[in-house]
Order: sequence, then structure tokens, then C-alpha cells
Amino acid sequence: MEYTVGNIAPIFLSPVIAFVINAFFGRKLPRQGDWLATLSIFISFIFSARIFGDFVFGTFATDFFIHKTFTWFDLSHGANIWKVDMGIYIDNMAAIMLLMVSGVAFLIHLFSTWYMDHDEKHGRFFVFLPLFTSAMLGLVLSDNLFSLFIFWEIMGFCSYSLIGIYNKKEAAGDASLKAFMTTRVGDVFLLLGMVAIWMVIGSVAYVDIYAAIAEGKFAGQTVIGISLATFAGLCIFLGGMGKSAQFPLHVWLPDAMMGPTPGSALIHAATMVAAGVYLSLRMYPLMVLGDLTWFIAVIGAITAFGAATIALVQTDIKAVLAFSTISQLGYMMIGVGVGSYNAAFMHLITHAIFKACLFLSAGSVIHSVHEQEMPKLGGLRKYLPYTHFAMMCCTLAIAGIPFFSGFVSKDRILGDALYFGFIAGQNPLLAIVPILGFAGAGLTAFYMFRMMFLTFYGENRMGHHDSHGDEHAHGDHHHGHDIHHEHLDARSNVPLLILSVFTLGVWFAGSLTGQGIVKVFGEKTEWFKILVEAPKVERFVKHPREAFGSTDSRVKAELPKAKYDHQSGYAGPNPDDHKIHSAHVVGAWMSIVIAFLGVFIAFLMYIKKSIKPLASMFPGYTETLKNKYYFDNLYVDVIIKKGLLGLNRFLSWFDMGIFDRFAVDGWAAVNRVLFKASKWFDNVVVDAIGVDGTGVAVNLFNLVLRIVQSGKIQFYFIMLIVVLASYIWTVNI
Amino acid sequence: MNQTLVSYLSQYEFYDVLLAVFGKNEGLLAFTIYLLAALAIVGLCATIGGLGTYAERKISADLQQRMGPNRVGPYGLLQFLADGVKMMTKEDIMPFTADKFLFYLAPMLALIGVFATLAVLPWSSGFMMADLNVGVFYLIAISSLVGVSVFLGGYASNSKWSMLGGMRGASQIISYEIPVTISILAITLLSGGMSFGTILSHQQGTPVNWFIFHNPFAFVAFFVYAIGALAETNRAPFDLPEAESELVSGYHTEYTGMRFGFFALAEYIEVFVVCGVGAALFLGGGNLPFNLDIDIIPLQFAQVVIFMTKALLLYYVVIWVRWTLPRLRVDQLMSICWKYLTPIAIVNLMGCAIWLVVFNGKSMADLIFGSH
Amino acid sequence: MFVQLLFALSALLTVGCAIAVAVTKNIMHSCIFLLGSLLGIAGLYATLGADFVAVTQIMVYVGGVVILMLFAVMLTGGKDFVSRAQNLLGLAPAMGNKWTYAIGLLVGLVVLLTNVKLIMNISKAYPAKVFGNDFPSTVNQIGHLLIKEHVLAFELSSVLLLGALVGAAIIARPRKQG
Amino acid sequence: MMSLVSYLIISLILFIVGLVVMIARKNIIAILLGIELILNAAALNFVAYSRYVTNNLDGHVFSLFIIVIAAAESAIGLAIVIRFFQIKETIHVDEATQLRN
Repeated sequence: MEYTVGNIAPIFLSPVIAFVINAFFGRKLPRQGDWLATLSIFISFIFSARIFGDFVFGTFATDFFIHKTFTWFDLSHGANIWKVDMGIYIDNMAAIMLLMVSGVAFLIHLFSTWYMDHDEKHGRFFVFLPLFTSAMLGLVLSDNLFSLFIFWEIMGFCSYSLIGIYNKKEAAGDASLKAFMTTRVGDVFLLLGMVAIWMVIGSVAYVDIYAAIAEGKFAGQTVIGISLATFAGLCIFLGGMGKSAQFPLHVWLPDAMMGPTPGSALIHAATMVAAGVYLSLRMYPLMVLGDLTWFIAVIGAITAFGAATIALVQTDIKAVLAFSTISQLGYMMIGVGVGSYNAAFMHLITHAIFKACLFLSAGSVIHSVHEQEMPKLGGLRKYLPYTHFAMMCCTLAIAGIPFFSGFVSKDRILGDALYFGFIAGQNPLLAIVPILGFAGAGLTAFYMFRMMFLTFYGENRMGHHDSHGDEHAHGDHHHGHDIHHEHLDARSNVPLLILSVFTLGVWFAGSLTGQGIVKVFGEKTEWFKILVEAPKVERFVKHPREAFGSTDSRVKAELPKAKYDHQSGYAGPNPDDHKIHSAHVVGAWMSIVIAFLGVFIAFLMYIKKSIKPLASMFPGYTETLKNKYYFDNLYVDVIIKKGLLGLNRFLSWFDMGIFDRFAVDGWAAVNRVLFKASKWFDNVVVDAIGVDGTGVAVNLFNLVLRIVQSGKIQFYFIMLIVVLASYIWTVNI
Repeated sequence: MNQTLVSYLSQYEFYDVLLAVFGKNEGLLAFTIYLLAALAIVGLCATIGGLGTYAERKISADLQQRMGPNRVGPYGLLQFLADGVKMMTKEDIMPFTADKFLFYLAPMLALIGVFATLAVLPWSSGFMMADLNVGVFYLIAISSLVGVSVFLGGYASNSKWSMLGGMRGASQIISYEIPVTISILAITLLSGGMSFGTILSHQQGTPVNWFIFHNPFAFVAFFVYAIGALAETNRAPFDLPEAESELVSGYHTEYTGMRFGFFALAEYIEVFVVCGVGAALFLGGGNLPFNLDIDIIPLQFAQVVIFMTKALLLYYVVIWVRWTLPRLRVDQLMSICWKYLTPIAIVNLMGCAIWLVVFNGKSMADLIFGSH
Repeated sequence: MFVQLLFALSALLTVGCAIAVAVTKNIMHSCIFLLGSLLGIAGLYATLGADFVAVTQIMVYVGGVVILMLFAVMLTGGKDFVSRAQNLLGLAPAMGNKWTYAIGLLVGLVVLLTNVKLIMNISKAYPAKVFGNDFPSTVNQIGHLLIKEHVLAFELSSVLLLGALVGAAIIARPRKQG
Repeated sequence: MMSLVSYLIISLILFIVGLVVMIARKNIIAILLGIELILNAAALNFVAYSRYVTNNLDGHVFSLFIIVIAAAESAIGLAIVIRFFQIKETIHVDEATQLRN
């Protein structure tokens, strides 16, 4: 159980090395170095799997963690401690996250080698993809907010590059800029939050923050009138909102699909959007201390429901997935907010897997038929059987159908939300959280199956648009009869099938549905619930630090083992446990009913066609949804055009009308009077006495100086020596 | 460690006898010993230099399938004496426009520079005139007097050939000093000292302990040193300063008689010195291949013989190279020095340093045969 | 005895060559006398037990500076230039005339008197010390000093040398015409 | 014969000679020669004091730095001289008057 730099660093370093090699020599390598990038991620995966195995399969205790630090720079001077440490922090959550990121990223890389083949941006794509992955892995390994922020920004840059990789398309460039600028809003707040934390405890390491919370260092500290914990927590959460595309800052994510689909898979599924949720989970004690959980839950609920409604009317297959991502991220935030730490993280993992699979499947569809508008697709089931299978598994998962992973994780979140909203005795207005959550779940089931039915079922509508087919570059590829039958291929659809295996719920929960009702593999499979829990801050007080290079001195036998006891039953000492259990049971049944209802309506609408799509009944609302609640318009037309330009106009009016007319012109009038006086003064006093007099004086003085300032170096030597000698003679040493 | 020849000899009994003969005057005795040793070494080196001219002619003749000198003495061995007599009896010509002072000074400086290096040449572990703490450094420093003399010889003659030869010579010598010095620095690094005694004491025993086999970088450093030393002594293929076909005879075109002899002698002795230094630094010098743990005078002479053998073998290689390789152009000469030898020498230096750190100062032989 | 002999010879060489530098009219000879003077100073260093400094002195000056100066003299022709510019004392040739020497000697006299005053005090303050003939090696200690106490100056001097190298190459580089 | 004062006297003679050379000569190279003499006088003082007064080797290190600086100074100085000669065809110091007036 030796954890040294040697077996942790490759996780992060091997993709970085691949990035460096590809960036400089990628063009000279065979296949532009895509195999190198894939191999590097596989190496990361191997090392991550080792850590995962150690942490999860009974080696370590629930609250075990590895924390190794080294001093990055030390400017301490006397009593002023000014020292920045960097380091690695791995606990159960990070171990699971590492495995998920490296595994999903590896499959995405593998898929990309097929998807991006013969693409003109092939090489550039495989420069940024490993860098992106390494940044996410580094973020997970980080032990403090500072290095987290560094990797956070690297990811921002990489997402900017990947979204805008087709830099000849103007829309791609705009989308990349939009993503970059929108997330920057959050990043500024994150930095502000870090500064606030640094002010209090002089460190941004997780363990120091936890210890400070436990010691009550935040108590009584205020910033601009509000509690510092609230301020810092809010700022950090705003950073997470930007990255995880939460409600006001969600606008960048739908546009991010301008990039290649595997890149979207990496951004939307495994890495970047997960970072915000991951950060919120890491800072959960701070959020609790700052009393922000209700705020997080409300934001999450609004996002979950709002994005789901927008997804109802999208016709682009990737847009549907993009909005569903926002919606699911909302669920994760609900989970964070309602205190269901473990379920929120589980949803992060399950969502990462099935959303990666969904995006890759969408990529497979797009690559096969060169079309991504759903009304022009249909009946692809018989052409793309493997893709259809994988996508169906994932759709079942995201829709919350029992036995699939999405049901397990989402249902736990919703169960906790139900308790949070109705039973916990909070503000009654917070009941909006479970209501919006359940409504969003139903809509999710509906729009996902709408997408499946439109794409894979019904008759093939590919032939109907021959008239404008020539607009596309690959004119002869998109006729319906030209679609080739899909074959099993290690690079194109095996990654999808591997991912779809992990959409089953049993991998994550101890029972088939995750409610502890039908237990399959015994208690031990309930590992997720046991191993992941909110950090107990008291534990981190005065925790010793380990030097970076040191090997782990603890003997394996002495380490406390994780106990797989009956924690899963809600029969603890808390009197509310019974209520929580009831809420979960009610929630489970409600979500099953709602999910099936959604699927059934979709079936009626798009297969049986017995119900007309509702769009015709609410034309105005549909228009609103199609325009994504006018958020883009809000930002561009209202905030930028009305707000900023209005301010601009006001300022210019102030400048020209008020300042120029009164201040400048008035000052000129005053000056005119002064001018008369000063002219007289100038002529008489300055010119006659001052200037001419000075000239005469300088001329006189010049006669002396000219001799001394001869420009002859030897004369200067002589002066130097004489002065020095006279000095020595006078001071009498 | 023996600091000087006198302190070495003072450990033997006959030193006390000699001291008694000199009336207990240690200074006078030391002075006498140094004087005799200096005369012996200068005489020996002059002979080696003279024989060098003979060897050069004989070997070149051999390479060109000629007979070479064979009239004076057995096998023409006394040819160099005949040459010397001829030179001394020739008329000493001074060009009318020459700078007389510098014209006289230049050959002297050449001989002074070369003979001064003999003070630290390690003939054996005991027979060193002075085992200075800065031995190698001193040797490099003082031998640069030869560069000044070449330049002055070229300038003082007031002739275009000489001037060009002198300028070429001076620039060549100060340029090639850099790779040579850096190569020697690598050896200094390996031995941990600049005195020849320290360097030789690290190379005792079988040839695997020689510094040339210490590590791959030292192996390369030897060749850098050899090439640089060839150029520093103005030997072919680096004999630009005295290129016969271009500059008549370079910086000593206008010199005749014994002044020319001084230049020639200085050149041949310097070749011997750099060969000896190469043998001492890289090839184990006069170390016996076995360690007897006793120190008697005959063993010292055996060491001298071994040292001479190695140095003269290198001397043979130098002559061989001269009669085998064509001469370089001036630009090639400079680009070899600055673009190849200097970077290689610097890489060698760093490589040696890294080797010392990585392998804890062990040589390749230690690694292969196990440390002893 | 050797040390005294060496001191006497070195001092003689140093002072004699230095004075020759001052009085010679030929700039080339001046350079050569400078070489002699610097060698003499190296000998003085040796008598002071500063073996490393002495050898460095020979290395840098003989191997570098003096040859550089000889080159510079040769590249500039080595002629006895006379200034076209009028100065206080009329035309002065490059190697000086009696007026310039008179001024120089006057200033030298001032310095001499000043320093004699200082040296008188010093000779009282530090009575003569007698050392044996043993000269411990200074190389190790200088090495330690250079990379411990004086490491900043050491590194700065390396930067200085690099700057001088590049600067000299750039300044002396022949420019393209026009 | 050998004492601190004797070294100081040699160094003083060197210094005065260097000063005379610097002042009396109008040849830039000769001025550089004078500067070398003065620098060496200073270095000699350092080493002499190091042996007779301070008993440590800081004086040696100082004189090493002086040698280094002298080398750098002469390299730059001679480069300037050569450049000056290319422009003005003379190395008379009184001709360096381009910045006057």
C-alpha cells in the first residue's frame, strides 16, 4: 500500500506528456498521435484503477484519506507566514472520481480516433483532449482550491479550444467565446471566494478549511455586512454555477455543441460540468456553515425544471442532450442542496457514464448519417443496431426507469428533496424544490423518449430533403439508402457498449432498484452509500501533513477497514429517520409513476401518433421554449444592449452635455480672463527679467563650467584624484 | 603527497649525506638539486624535441615509402645534431623593417612558455619538479605564452605572410584553449583536484582505472582533448599558422638560424608536453600496473619509462596524423572549435558531473567488476 | 630563501615593466611590458601564497587580455595618431608629450604623497609578520567561498561575462554598408 | 624584506604608473593598459591584506572577481575601440567628441 509520487503522479502526468508530444511533434507521428493520447489516458486509467481498488474494495476505512504536500513557495519572513503548499488529496470520493474520469475519457478517446478520422482538425483535437483530461484529473487530485483553480482555468481554456476547434465557422468561434466569457463570470467569483477564505485561515487547502470550520474560525467574521462563511460559500458556489451551467449562467452549454461530438461528450459528461458539482461537494461543510443549502437547492430545482422544458422542443439531437445535461446538473445541485451528499455524487458518476454514452451514440448517429436534426432522421434502428442498443440503455437510465443507474441516484435525490421540502419543517416555500424536481423528472422521461422515437423508430425520413441536400459538403452520403449497416467495431461502438453496461443500477447500489428492497449481491455492493459521505470536519483538526516524497509509512494491517454494516437502513438514532425512509418510499413510487407516464405520453405522441404534439396547443409557450426562455436575448438585448449600451449612452451624454458644456467651456471662459492677466505678467516679469536675466546668468556661469566640463576623460581623472586626495588629507585618517 | 622533488628526495638517507656535504645549508642544497633537475629535464626535452624532428622525418618517409635520413650516425640518428649545428652556424638575418625588440623576444617567449610547463610534468610519482596544487591549471595558463610568442613573431617580422600566420596562430590557440580546458576540467572533476599527484593517484592499477575508461564522457573528453591539443600546438591538420602552401612558413617565415630553431624546438617540445599531459590525465601516466606498496628509486625510473612510453606512443600518433590528414580551411578550423568541440566538451563536463552524482563517483570498471 | 628571491625578482619585474609601460612610445611594446608586469604580479601573488589567484592571473591576462590588446593594436594600425582637435595644451600625440607627462606626474605626486601618509599609519598599525615556507592549498577554500559566501557575486560575474561576450561581439561586428 | 608595507609600496607604484599612463596617454588602448595596471594594484592590495591582516581568503576571492571584471572590461573596451576606429579612423581619445555641442 505504498502511495508515492511515482504511482500517483502518472495519473496526471501521462496525459500532460501526451499533450506536450502531440503539441510539438503530433504532425510527424503516425495518425497524428491519437494513439499516443489514448494510450496516455489508458495509463492514467490503470493507475486510477489501482487507487480505486485500494479505496473501495475493503482496504481502507470510510474516512481514510491520503494527503501529501510540498511547499510550492515560501515567502515567510519571521512571524509572517506566507507559504503556499501544493499537494495531493485522495479520499474515497476522489478515488471514485479518478476512475470515472480516466475511464470515460479513455473510452471517449478511443471513440474519437474513429470519429475524428480523416477530419482536418484531427491532430489539433488530440492535442487538447489529453490536456483537458489531465486538467480534470489534476483537479480531482488537488488538495487545495488554488491548484484546483489552476486546473479549472486550464479546462476553461481547453473547452474554449475544443468548442471553437472548427475555427473557420463563425458560429463555432462565437460559441467558444460565449463559453469562455460566461464561465469567466463564475471564475471571478470563485477567485473572490478563495481570497475570502485565505483572509481568514491563510490557506486554501481542503483540510485547512475543514479544520478551520471545526475550530470555528469563521465565527463572527463578516464581509460587507454578511457572514464571511456565507460570502465565501456563495462566491465558490457561483464559480461552480458557471462551470456546471446552473440557471443564470447556463447559456454557454447548449452552444458548446459546436465542437466535435466526442469533445462535447467529454465537456458535458465526464469532466468540465462535473467540476462545479465536485467543487460544491468538496466545499459542502462551508455551504452548510454559510446556510446556503436552500439557495443551492432552489437554483438546482429551477435549472432542472427549466432546462427540461426547453429540451422538450429542441429538434437538434445534440441540443436535446445538452439541455438534458443542464437539467441533470440541476438534479445534482438539488442533491447538494438538500443534503443528500452521497446521492448527488452518485448522480454525478452515473450521469457522467450515461451522458458520455448518449453523446457518443449521438456522435455515432451523426457520423453515420451526417444529419443531426431529429425531424429528418427516423427508423435508424435497423441500420445502427448497436448504437440503438447503447442509446436505449442510457435513455432508460436518464429517464429514471427502475433497474437503471439513473433511477437509483435520481430517486435518492428526489426522496431527500421530498423530505427537505415537506417534512423537514423548513420554509414552506421550499416545497418548490421537490415539485419542480418531480416535474422535471417526468419531462426528462418524455423528451428523452421523444428523441429516441424520432431518431430510431418510425419511418425513415432521410429521403425527404434531397432538395437542399447539396448544401452539405458530403452530398452523396446522406441519402437514406446510403446509410451503411453498422458493424461491431472496437473503436466505433464497443466503447458505447462498454459504457451502456454501466448504466445498470446494480453497480452502484446494493439492490436492483437501489431502495434496499430487492437485495442482490449482499450488503457489500452498497459500497457507494457507505464510502461517500460528507466530510466530518472535526477529524481534520491538527491532522499532520505528509511530505510529498515520503512513502506511506502506515502498515496495511493497522489501517482501519471500511465496515460494511447496516448503515443503509434508516433506523439510526435520529427521530426523523423514519420520516426520511417514508419520504424515500413515497418518492420512489412517485418517480416510477412519473417516469412511466412520461414514456407513455411520448409513445402515444410519436409512435402511435394518437395524441398530437402539444406544441400546437401552446404556440406562444413553445416559441418561448424554442428561444430558450429568451435568455440569450436577455443577455444580449437587455443586459448588454439596454444595460451596458444604455449606461454607455448615459455616460456619453454626461460627458458631452454636462461636463463638456459647463465644466470645459466654463473653464475656458475663466481661462480667457486669466490669460489677459498672465500675458501682461509674462511679457513684463517673466520674459524681461526671468528669461533674459537667466540667459545672462547662465552665460556667466557657463564660462566657469566650460572649463571644468571639458569632455576630456583625463581631466575627469585628475579632478577625481585631486578631490579624493584632498578628502584624505582633510579627514586625517 | 610529495610537494616537490626536494621533499621527495628528503625521505631517503642519501639526502642527509648530501646535506652534510653542503654544510647543513638546506636552501643551497635545494637550489642545487633543482638546478640539476632542471638542466636534466631541459636537456632531456631538448633531445626529445630534436629526436622529434628526426622521428618526424623518418616516419613521414616510412609513410611515403622513402628512406628518410640515413647518413649521419646509425640509421641517421644523429641527423638532428647535424641540423642543430647547421642552424647555429647560419647567418642570423633580421629584416630591416622588423620591430627588433619584439623580434628578439618572440622565440624566447615560446621557449620560456614551453619550458615552464615542464616544471609540473609528472614524470613519475616522485620525480616531479613541483607537484603544485594548481598543476594542470598552471600548465594551461603558462603554455598560453606560446600564443603570445606566435603572435609577436608574426607581428615583429613586419611581413604579410608572417602577420597572417601570427594572427591565425593566436586566434587558433586561444580558441582551442577552451575545449581543451573544459575537457581537462572534466578530469579535474573526476579526480577532485588539479594537482598531477592527485590525478595520478586516482588512476593506479590496471588500465580499467584510467580516467579515459572512467565513464563514456571521459572517453569522449580524451578525443576532444587530443584534437584540441593538436590544434593548440599548431600541428597538422591544424597547422594553418605555418601553412607552407599558403603562407610560405607563417609566423616564422622571416626567422633564420637559431631563432628559427627556437620556434621549431618549442613546437616539438610542446607536442611532447601535451602528449605527456594527455597520458597523465587520461591514460594513467607513469602508474605501474601493480601496487607494490614500497617506494624505491628504481621503481620511480620504471614509472618514468612507462610515462615516456605512453607519451611517445601519442607522439607517434600525432606525427602519423600529420602525414595522413589534409589541412583544414580557416573557417572550418573555427567552426570545428566553436560549433563542435566546445559544445561537446561542455556536454562532457556536465555528463561527468551527472555521472558522479548518479553513480556515486564510481567508474564503469567499479560498476562492472564491483567496487573495491 | 626561494620566496625572498621570487619576491625580489617579481617586484623588480613588476615595477620595471610598469615603468616601461609608462615611458615606452610604442604601444605594442607597452602591451608586452604590461604582460611582463602582470606576470610579475602573478609572482607576487605566489609569494603571498595565493597560488590559485596567481595562476588565474596568468591564465586570464596572458591567455586572454594581452592577446586581445595585441589584436586591438594590430586592427587599429598601431600608428602614432595625432588629434585634429584643438585642446588646452595644443596638439598632443596619442602616446603623449612632455606636457601630458608633466600633468600625469604631478597628479602621481599628489597620489604618492597621499598614500605615503596612509602607508605610514598602516606600517605602525600592522607590524611585520613572518611566515614559514609552508603554503597551504587555497583551491578548496576558494571553491567553498565562491559557492557559499560569495555565490551571488559569482553568479553575477558569470552573467557579466556572458554580457561582455555578447556585447563585445555585437559592438565590434562590422556593419553592413549603407 | 617581505612585509605588508612592501607589497603596498609595489601596489602604490603600480597605481601611480597606471595613473600616469591614463593621464598622459591619448591613445585609448594605452588608457586601457593604465586601467589594467590600476586594477592589478588594487587586486594585489586585496591579496596582501588577506595574507597579512585578515587571515582568510576573502581577499583572494575579491581579486578573482577583479580579474574577471578586468577581463570583461577590456573585452568591451577593446570592442568599442575597434568600432571607434572603424568610424573615426583614429583612436585618439580627443577625437571622441561626437556628443560635444
